[in-house]
Amino acid sequence: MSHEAAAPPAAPKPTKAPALNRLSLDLKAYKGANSTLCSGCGHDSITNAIIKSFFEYGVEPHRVAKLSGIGCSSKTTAYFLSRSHGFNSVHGRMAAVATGSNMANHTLLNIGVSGDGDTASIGLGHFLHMVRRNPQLVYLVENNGCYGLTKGQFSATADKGSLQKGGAVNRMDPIDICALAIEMGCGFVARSFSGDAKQLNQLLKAAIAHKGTALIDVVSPCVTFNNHEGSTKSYPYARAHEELIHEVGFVPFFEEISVDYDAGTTQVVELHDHSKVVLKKLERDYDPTNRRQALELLSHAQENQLFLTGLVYLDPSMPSMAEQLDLGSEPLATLPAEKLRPSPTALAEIMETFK
Amino acid sequence: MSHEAAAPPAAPKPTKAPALNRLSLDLKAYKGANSTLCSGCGHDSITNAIIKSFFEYGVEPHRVAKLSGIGCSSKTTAYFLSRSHGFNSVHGRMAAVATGSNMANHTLLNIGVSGDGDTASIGLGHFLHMVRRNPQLVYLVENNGCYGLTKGQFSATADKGSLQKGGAVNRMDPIDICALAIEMGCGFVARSFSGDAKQLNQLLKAAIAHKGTALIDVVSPCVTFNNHEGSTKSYPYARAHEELIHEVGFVPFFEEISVDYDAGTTQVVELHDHSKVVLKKLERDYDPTNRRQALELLSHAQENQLFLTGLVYLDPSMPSMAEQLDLGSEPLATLPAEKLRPSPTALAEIMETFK
Amino acid sequence: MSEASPTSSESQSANRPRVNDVTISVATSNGTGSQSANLILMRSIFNMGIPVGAKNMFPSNIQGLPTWFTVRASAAGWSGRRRLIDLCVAMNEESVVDDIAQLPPGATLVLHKSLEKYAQRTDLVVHVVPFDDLVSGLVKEPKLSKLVVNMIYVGVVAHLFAIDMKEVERAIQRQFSKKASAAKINLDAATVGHVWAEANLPQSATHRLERMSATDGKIIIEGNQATALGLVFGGMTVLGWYPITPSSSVAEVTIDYLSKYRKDPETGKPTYAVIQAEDELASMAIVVGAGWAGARAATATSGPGISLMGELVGLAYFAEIPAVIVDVQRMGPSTGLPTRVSQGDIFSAYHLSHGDGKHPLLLPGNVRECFEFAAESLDLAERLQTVIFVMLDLDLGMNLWSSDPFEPIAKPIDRGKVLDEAQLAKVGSFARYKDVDGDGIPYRTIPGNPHPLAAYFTRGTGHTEAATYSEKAQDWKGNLDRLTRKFDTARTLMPRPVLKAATPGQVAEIGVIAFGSSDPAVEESRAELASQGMAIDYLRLRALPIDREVREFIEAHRVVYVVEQNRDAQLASILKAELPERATALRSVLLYSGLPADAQSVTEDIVRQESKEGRA
Amino acid sequence: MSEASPTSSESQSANRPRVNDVTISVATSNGTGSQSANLILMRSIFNMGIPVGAKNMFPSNIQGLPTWFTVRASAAGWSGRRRLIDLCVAMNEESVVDDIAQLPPGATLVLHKSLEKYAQRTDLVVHVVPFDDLVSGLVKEPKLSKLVVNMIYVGVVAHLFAIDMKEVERAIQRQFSKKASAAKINLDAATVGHVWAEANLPQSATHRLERMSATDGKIIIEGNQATALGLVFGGMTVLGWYPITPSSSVAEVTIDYLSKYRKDPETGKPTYAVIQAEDELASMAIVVGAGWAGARAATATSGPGISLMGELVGLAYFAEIPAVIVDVQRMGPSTGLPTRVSQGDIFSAYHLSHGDGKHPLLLPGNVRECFEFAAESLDLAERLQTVIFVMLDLDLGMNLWSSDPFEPIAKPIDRGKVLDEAQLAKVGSFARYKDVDGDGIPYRTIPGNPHPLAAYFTRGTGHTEAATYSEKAQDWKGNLDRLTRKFDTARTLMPRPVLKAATPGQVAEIGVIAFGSSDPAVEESRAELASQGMAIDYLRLRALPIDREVREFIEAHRVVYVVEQNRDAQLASILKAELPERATALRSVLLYSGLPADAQSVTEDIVRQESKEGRA
Ligand SMILES: Cc1ncc(C[n+]2csc(CCOP(=O)(O)OP(=O)(O)O)c2C)c(N)n1
Ligand SMILES: Cc1ncc(C[n+]2csc(CCOP(=O)(O)OP(=O)(O)O)c2C)c(N)n1
Ligand code: SF4
Ligand code: SF4
Ligand SMILES: [Mg+2]
Ligand SMILES: [Mg+2]
Repeated sequence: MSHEAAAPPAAPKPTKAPALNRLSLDLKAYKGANSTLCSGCGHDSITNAIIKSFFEYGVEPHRVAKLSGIGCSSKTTAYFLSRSHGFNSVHGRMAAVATGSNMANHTLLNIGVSGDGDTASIGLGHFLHMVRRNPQLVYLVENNGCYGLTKGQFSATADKGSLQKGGAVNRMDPIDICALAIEMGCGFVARSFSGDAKQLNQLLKAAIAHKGTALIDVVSPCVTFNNHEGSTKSYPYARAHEELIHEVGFVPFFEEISVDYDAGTTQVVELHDHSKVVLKKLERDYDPTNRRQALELLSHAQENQLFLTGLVYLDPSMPSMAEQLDLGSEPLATLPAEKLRPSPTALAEIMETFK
Repeated sequence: MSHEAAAPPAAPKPTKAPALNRLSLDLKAYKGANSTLCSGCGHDSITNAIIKSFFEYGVEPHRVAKLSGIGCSSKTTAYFLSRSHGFNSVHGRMAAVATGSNMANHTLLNIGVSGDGDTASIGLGHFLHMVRRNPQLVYLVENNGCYGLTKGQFSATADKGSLQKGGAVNRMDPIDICALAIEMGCGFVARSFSGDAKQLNQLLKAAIAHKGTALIDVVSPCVTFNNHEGSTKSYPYARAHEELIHEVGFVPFFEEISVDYDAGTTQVVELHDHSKVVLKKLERDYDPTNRRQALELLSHAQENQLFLTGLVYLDPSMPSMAEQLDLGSEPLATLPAEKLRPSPTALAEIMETFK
Repeated sequence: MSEASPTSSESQSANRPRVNDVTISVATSNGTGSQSANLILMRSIFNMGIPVGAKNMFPSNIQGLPTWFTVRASAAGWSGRRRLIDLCVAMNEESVVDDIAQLPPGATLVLHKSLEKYAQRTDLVVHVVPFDDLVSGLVKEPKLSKLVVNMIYVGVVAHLFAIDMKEVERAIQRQFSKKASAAKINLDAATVGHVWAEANLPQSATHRLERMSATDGKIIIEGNQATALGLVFGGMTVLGWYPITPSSSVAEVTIDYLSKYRKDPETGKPTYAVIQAEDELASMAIVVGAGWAGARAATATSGPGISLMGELVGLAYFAEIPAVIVDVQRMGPSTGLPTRVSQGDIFSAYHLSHGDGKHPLLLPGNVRECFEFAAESLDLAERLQTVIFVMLDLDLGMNLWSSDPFEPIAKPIDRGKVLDEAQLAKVGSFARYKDVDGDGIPYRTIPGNPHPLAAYFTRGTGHTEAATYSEKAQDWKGNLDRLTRKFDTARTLMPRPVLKAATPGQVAEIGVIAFGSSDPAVEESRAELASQGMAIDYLRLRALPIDREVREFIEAHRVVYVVEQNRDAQLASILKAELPERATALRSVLLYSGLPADAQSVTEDIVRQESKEGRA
Repeated sequence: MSEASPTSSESQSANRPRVNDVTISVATSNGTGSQSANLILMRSIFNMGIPVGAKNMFPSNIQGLPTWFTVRASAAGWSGRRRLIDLCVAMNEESVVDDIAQLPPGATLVLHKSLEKYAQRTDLVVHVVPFDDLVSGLVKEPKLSKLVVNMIYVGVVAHLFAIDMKEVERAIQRQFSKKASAAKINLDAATVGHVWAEANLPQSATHRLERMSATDGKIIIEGNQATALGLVFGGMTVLGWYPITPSSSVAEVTIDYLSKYRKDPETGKPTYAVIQAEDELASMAIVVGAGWAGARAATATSGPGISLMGELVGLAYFAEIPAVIVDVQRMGPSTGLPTRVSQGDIFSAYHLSHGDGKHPLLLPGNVRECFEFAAESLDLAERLQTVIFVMLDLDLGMNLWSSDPFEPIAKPIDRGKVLDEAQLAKVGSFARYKDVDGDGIPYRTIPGNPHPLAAYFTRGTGHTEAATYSEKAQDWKGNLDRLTRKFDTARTLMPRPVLKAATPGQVAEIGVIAFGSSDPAVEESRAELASQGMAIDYLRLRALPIDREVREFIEAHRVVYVVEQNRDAQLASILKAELPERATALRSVLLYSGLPADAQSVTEDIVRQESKEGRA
């Protein structure tokens, strides 16, 4: 099934977005600096999707921390949410930097933007270990199958047989970031396409509402180095091959759902903030809360070089890192200094044990 | 099914090992320096299994390169095959070091010994990327669920709920090295137990015969720091819980098989050097050449905390790294210097293009 | 174990036994449980009021290789390593030949009976002890007797040097306070040794221990433990770490004390978060992420970890993120000797990362400073918005040192130039990298600050004062020059060096500069040299970058010996580059055998170099 | 783009146009295809036989940010950056204000018509060109016209300076040799520009280009390309790499030439293996593994990669494994300015890794040396069994330089002290880390050697001469001292410095030391200073560690200016530490704005420092 044929997501009904969100902020409050990416770059579409989703969900900008590694994709954190603190760190380490940021202040929502090189090559180990820890983080991989910023070398997500601009053939199987994330226990795993603004929007809002780490692997064409014939991460290829697993809808906690869904065709999963993910069946019967099914879907897709998008796996119950660390409501970053130093009596008590 | 109940592997018939192997070398020729590990350490049993397997297979010691990272496990490369070059490198990078060694000389058989910390923590990214490249390498993880050499901290393979010696509880799910290796396309994936000398011996010989990377994840108790009650990587726990997937037998290419196997109960897979892996069914119907089944088996085991051992996955056909690099028969390391410098004419020709 | 060939022992010179001045070495193999016997031996002497220190020289494996524990009792309070051993307890066949060979003439050898055949030297006082027989009278179980046998030599040594068995008993009770049965069997073993020795051996004719009161109220502690306490009392909130010898116990002890003393009294929730990371890249990334987000974050590691942290340290330098790295140095390069002593990371820490950049180092010289500097490092990191290294080494970090108990930290916690919402509203403008105060240190805001001006974008690439992207030459240079100014500010904020004149109020011709665990050896060496008529002023460096005092000290002396425990004269190189006018006055005394610094090596090298000049 | 405020241009001084001495800057935005127009402009001048060099100042993104290309034609052969621009083609609104502001009075400005409003200065010769109109007469398709518009300014500039259009055509044909249609449209565009300019603009009154024959037989090449050729002809067999600006093209060009020129003629199989690794840790690990197993292995990277390679470089140093690292330096610390020029990794490369250790650096100063030193590095790595750094920078590596064609390498490939089976049988013994020859360099065997004595065990931990594990003090120290000896041997094997006396046979009072891409600026500065009556001797350093010549040079001069492109005076610090007696004679000239070195900055700084001393 091609993407063009897909009906818009079922719920909420697509209405014209209001000019102000529930915080009375306008869309502009969610924008950032001008992009310096190539015009047409998939990453810019994702930036727009982020702006829209955070606006619609009504996230307070100052409660967001934007984190990234290095790459064209990683630059984009400067292009949205200019009223949020941002940290464009070093190549491949964002997952661990975000972990630290979340330890310091677990009340912030981290949004991490990375590339396929940043995540699946140099950063693979950190990414997987971060997933195990489950910090509060929307983790986006802007996946173009190549290293954009260093001019188009193959990355580890390049499909087998895919051609480089110069003609070189990729001989290795791609790394499936989603499959690895599920293997490592990630509770929210999705795949999307930068050209599919609607799906991305719903997925992003669901990711914002998710407790713990939410991974979205977004195929995002590099128009300059990987948009030619023979590339499987080009716009034409992705457009022609995108196949929806289901239609993804999202109902935020602050909106009432009045209609009842047909349990036969629609699956509703409630997230920890009482937002709801609404999945409407298309061709296949797929339950994204079933880990085994999710892994099978991905290996089926990999074996048959299918480009399936949607919410691959969802388990809203995984304890977040902050829960595992038993952190209180006040973030460590702003605890008053008095609370950080044990008393002189405590020191004296300890000194006794060394006598 | 407990391990004690298992019958010895079906083929070849267990006979007393001859004093000299097919190269007329005795077992001593495969030994190394004295171990400096704690007495009773699982790693020493694996060392013995390696000595025996290389002896029985009749590998020429000088055609072996021994590689390791850092850890108690990584030290063991000094304790076997003293007539092979060995390289105890740095923590977590052995996979990449072995890749380089194999590029320089793809005619050597690499044996890499690592620990669960070395492979699944610091080395995870390199390990996974090495697997994708498929160098000629028997890769052993001596998995004790802890960092032995630094005195017993949990590693990333420690089971959830497992207790540290001091009483701390591990709260994270373990990383399943075998599952990740299959996910990354490894063609030979096995799990074993240092206390199961027979199975390990057969698996090791099959690994030697395998073209490309052969991973064996061996549970190997740390008697000093992780052999207490509450540990799931202790001898008592492993002995009580080991469950064989099948009986693994190995028939080297230089031995004739005279008997016919019953196809209903035995599966025979031929390796690229015409050695054969002979798998005898026990309770379950399991085909290790089926990738999907293999992944399912592992996730089933993980979910139910089962300790299943045997050959989890086998695909003898994967092109090795040397094949992908199209290397000739003479290793790069010893190519005559004349072959390494293009002619002055070639230089002149190139210079013309810059004029 | 020692680099020295035997020379005649000083202990020979007197006829009557020397009082409270003895060095005992116990040679066993590791993992055999000798550690608690050794601690009890040390503690017994301490309990008698005699200053005592211990050094554990252990191999880089877990069980079965030679290990040495030396206990030095010194009425004068010298706590550095001594090269010459007065009494050796030789329990280990693997090392016994060397152990005996390097004893000075006249030394005492307590020998396990099974090793009797090695006792060929006639210039030693040799006591062969039937340890196996003695232990078999006590316990039958082989594993237990292996442990308990070590207590027997404690009893033997107690007899030889007249250690009060009451104090041995107290030390045993303390050691096994939670296990009465273990206390009993160990006390029995010590007593068996003591009784046997009383019956069979004369007391030492050369050495004797007598009660004094120099240890009243003192504590015995390892530098890593002290550092951990410093982090806990310094208000560290985030720890990211990865195990590595010899730094692991910094993190492990920190975690212990955090869980006991750092719960919020109101909520009962921890005021900290700790993660054991997957590697040092991640532990540093966690620290950088946490520091950026407003935590007081630290990590502890050793050389290989330092190497791995380079890129992230450069990021923190340039993006100006507070971070603390405790580096418990071990012997490098490469994996090197993980359980040996070195000050080999001075260079790599000071200059860590590619491109231009320098980082302040704290150089504690004793356990009290480990505590104080670890706490101080968190303040300095936030005040300077940069990476602060706390440089220990294995000797300081993992050996036992006696000290006065640590005083509560008087100075309130300093979070540096942070603008919260109210302050930002007051000042009304904010540019993250602007040098408002002329000290090179800009202001920062912490993520989550709701003020509309608060947010800024942090990057490792070139940026303007307002934290926007820039590749302009003047922005780049301006920023780098401000960082130089900030480093100059750091000079004034670091702990001052400690100056000790040979003659108070006077300036000697010769100076010595040292730091860290070299201090006891240098102090003892100064005393040795003074007794040879060579007066030496001493500047103990406690931090880099250097400030005025160091310059003045070097200017004031004809020659200054820089004592450091590395091959490449790392500190001396830094000093020469910073003080070219005095570069020729700087001489190096380099110790890099992996053993803790000892006075004699320092003395000999200074004497050699001075006599070359025809001065000594 | 430039740090200078405008001062009166030299080009004003004469009445007749200066011949063959002009600097042109083209300001566009990147990704707009101006690159080929710029190359054609440069090549046209080159084709006229005039020495010419080009510098590309591009941003660290792929498309849309300001970028500058400067072409300098110089009959005298000066190829360094010039601070003052004679002609600026301003095509980019984003940078036009700065572009105009920094032009010296009298300079010529070719301005895109849409930017006309910015032309407020009256002291410039301003030519407004209707580029859009001109291009629309040629092509309609907007994407194509965007590309082709740039060729129009080539035609305009050709007219202004009397560049022969025949040579422009030749350059176009060369550039588009594979695409006749592209050649045609570009030629058309250049012609349109030329014709329009002929009709509407006077030729330049200040500058003019005239045919000469100084470029006959020369090549134009980038340093990275030259380095790649050096690796290919140096017999590299294994390349492990990870993309990073500005080093990526070293690997990419190497791969191209390997595939063309490094097939075994007998078997048709490659005599090399290349892997694009997952990161720099892996690329260095691959190099170390390959070097250990007998390959001639190399990697190429830039600062952040150097930081990540620290631990493995320490391993290679200590385990004595040959390895080559090409470091195309960029501006650090941190991510810094990836597309700007710096020599900021001298320190980090020289001392890379924790613990003691130093590594030889090769410092090519021109493209020919890039070729030769890259080849030589592989020999040195095997001869010395250590890591050799080849230090380039973005200016040398990615800009275009004219050079004589490279000569074939005469010296046969040197694999160093390797014992094969037969040699081992002959010598009859083998101890991996024994200093047999007294030069500190031990012998090694390569895995796979079947001789029973061949195998040894490599470790990063302490070891004996026989490569067995050891924690003994004397083994450790002995080994480290041998490594020092080996480093002293390295001093004698590295390329010698190049000495240029101000007056041959005489020693001037002032010396200058520089290296790498600073060379053209320093040479030009010497000429400038000589014309002001200041004679300066020049030592161009081509490697570290230093040897005798450097010491002697520094000893021979009253004062020596060390020119380097970093903030921390990295080379000067190394020299001061190595030569304390002359530490005060060393002065620093530091360039760290990210722009390529220019003569004027050097001249001004030397004049300033000398006049401070009251000497100038
Ligand atoms: C340590 C380090 N190595 C290499 C680089 C060079 N580098 C910058 S971005 C990048 C890859 C970017 O690829 P990806 O993450 O897929 O992002 P994209 O540009 O494709 O969006 C690399 C290798 C770097 N900045 N740091
Ligand atoms: C870069 C670095 N970090 C940390 C260490 C310290 N270290 C040595 S071994 C080890 C872990 C070993 O665990 P594992 O690989 O499971 O081996 P085991 O000892 O359990 O066999 C660590 C963390 C090191 N040597 N190098
Ligand atoms: S190079 Fe590719 S990934 Fe980078 S900005 Fe351009 S189109 Fe996007
Ligand atoms: S510490 Fe554990 S892993 Fe290490 S040698 Fe001892 S038993 Fe084995
Ligand atoms: Mg990418
Ligand atoms: Mg382990």
